[in-house]
Amino acid sequence: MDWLDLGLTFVKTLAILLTVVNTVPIMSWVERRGAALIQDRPGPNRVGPLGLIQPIADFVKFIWKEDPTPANVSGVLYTIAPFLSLLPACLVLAALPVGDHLVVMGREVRMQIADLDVGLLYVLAISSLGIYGILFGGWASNNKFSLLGGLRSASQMISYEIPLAIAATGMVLFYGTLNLREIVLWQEGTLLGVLPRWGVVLQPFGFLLFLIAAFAETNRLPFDLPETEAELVAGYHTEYGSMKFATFMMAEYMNLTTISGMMVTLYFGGWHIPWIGDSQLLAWFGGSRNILGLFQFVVFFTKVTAFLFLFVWVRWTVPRFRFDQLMRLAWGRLIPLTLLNLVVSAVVLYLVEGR
Amino acid sequence: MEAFAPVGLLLAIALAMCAGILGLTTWLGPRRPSAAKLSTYECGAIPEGNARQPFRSRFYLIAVLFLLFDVEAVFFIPWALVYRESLAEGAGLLLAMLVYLGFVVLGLIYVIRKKCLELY
Amino acid sequence: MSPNEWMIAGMGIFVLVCAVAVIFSRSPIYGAFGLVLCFFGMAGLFLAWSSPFLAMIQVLISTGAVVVLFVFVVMLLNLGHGSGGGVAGWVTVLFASGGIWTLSLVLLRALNRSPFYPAPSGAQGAGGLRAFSKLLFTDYLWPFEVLSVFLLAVVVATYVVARPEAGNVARKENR
Amino acid sequence: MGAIGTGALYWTHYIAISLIALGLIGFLIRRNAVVVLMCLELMLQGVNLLFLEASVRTGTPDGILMVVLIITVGAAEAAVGLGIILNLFRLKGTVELDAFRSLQG
Repeated sequence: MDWLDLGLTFVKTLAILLTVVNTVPIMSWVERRGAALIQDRPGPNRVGPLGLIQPIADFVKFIWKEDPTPANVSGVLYTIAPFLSLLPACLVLAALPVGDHLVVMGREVRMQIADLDVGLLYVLAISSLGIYGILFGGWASNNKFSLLGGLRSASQMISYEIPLAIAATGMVLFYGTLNLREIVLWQEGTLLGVLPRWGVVLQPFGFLLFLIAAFAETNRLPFDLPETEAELVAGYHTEYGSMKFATFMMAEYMNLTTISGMMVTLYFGGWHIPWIGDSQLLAWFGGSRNILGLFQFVVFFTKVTAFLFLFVWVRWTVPRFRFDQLMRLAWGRLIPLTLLNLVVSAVVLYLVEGR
Repeated sequence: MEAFAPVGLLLAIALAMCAGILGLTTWLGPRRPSAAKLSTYECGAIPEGNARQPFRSRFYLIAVLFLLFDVEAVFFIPWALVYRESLAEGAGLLLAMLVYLGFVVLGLIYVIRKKCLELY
Repeated sequence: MSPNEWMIAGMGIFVLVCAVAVIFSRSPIYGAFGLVLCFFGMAGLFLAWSSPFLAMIQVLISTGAVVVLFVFVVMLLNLGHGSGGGVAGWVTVLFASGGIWTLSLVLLRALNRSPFYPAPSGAQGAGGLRAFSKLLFTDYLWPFEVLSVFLLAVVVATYVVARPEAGNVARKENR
Repeated sequence: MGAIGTGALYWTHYIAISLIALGLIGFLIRRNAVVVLMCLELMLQGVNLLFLEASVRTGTPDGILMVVLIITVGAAEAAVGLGIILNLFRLKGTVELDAFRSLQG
């Protein structure tokens, strides 16, 4: 690890982290405009053209606002709880493959923060840590509503983590590796000549289950019950003032981007375009790796934005689940279906490839 | 161990970012505490009693069942990794997993039949 | 010393400090938080011993499920504030720590003498995830099957132990 | 990862043994049942570390498999243990272990 490699890794980590951190204000703007579009009203258009400066105005407001710490609150856990949910949201990025590789100063730089050969297991493990921010946040604010909201939100997130893990394992059955970069490389080319070799083509039903579990993991509507205004006075972050509340929101939006990134990597072929292979693209770009890398970066993030808009679109069209419907859907429907999906793919693989 | 060096770097940068946010708010935010602001928020009603009534043990059951089924879900990962190569020597691994899965599904049926997840 | 040994030394001290924090935590919630940090240190130690699969299993199950269960129980039984439980009388403390200190010394001496610790061989790591999976499904297939029966028994046991409707069998008030 | 330096090989089992000792001390000293179970988990972690070191020294993956089994059984043990603590709380309204001295029900 000589100094140039260290410098390049540092720049690469900073670049990917800042890209995802910048999606948070953009996402809040897209969410407001998307909601306005769906409800046929203008949405934020006062601050700057089309309300584009609105997110920055929000950020400044959150920074300058007073941050009241209620009296009988256990100090240490109260202040670090929002950061306990922001840290895992940042750490999950490490395994996300954003592109193939660039050639910088004669060095081949992978467009991925860390090329782990247990990449998928790393993502599952770190995303299971987001629960602590909610639990400690709910508990430390010493408020009946936030305690119950914290418990319900945590039970929802843990119940939907199992189908998420089993659906992802269903895909590992075909890929045969946990390294996210190899998974994306496997998805290049075509299947039976016509369809692209993407995960969604191999297991469309598995993708649907992963999508539902992803909605629940990020507490997005229709799984929004624990933190709704109507039910529990904004659930676990009732007692949180300005910036700490914004940190919870930031963690949620970052989780949204990373889980969309995971869906793109596992099911929609990461940085590939359906029918055109990388070598073909390289020839078109006159053999320069960096332009190809940039192009792959753009392709990856357009797919992620498509998923982000799907999240916003569903949020304003689908009603909210009650808590027991939520639990019954997770334990009664989703887990058996993901197990079924696993068995069916195993049997199909045996019939196709077994002796 | 070398592959996880950038993860440590990312953790350091994320910690610096969190410290920056916390520092910025405590430095810039005004501090004018007043009794109304410091009491717990109960949609305006006066908060009475301790916030800690014991809740029913349904939440405990959910957490335990999550722990047990999470442990079972983890054992699918090594199986899924090795399954495709093992197809060359016949369906041994498939049968092994079907037996394992049978008991997992048995546990799931028990959980659903006993209605221990039907919350209020 | 190679960066690897720095990692082992650093993580080892971090784990021991968190273990002491768990033991002398004033309330169970801070004990659970200390346990989370301790398990993170353990995951770092597993990484330093170049087995990333174990580190991820540790983070996924131990930190992500077991300690969550501890926090759930502490929240459910509202043990959090101020009811730390404290430490037993100083006599027990003296005997406990003295006895265990000598026990660990004897254990260390035995361990250092056993053939298991010859001159330190340049260990080349214990093989990654694939070696583990092949071993699991060839030599250790039988324990793998028994494991699902065992977990089924635990599911039934926890339901019987924590049955919701048996809630007020012997509550303090109505006795 | 290449060969692990000779120095490190001596440290890890010191860390493991002291973890087991600390867990045992906490197990005996503390009064709160939940903290006692946490100390039990600490002892299991010490044992895991010893198994991992053994597997790395002998270069066979058996130790890693043993650690995964220990983590699984430890998780099941914590689940049932906390269930029993829940019932103790229902019975006596407190989790202090001193309240449960009488032998009859």
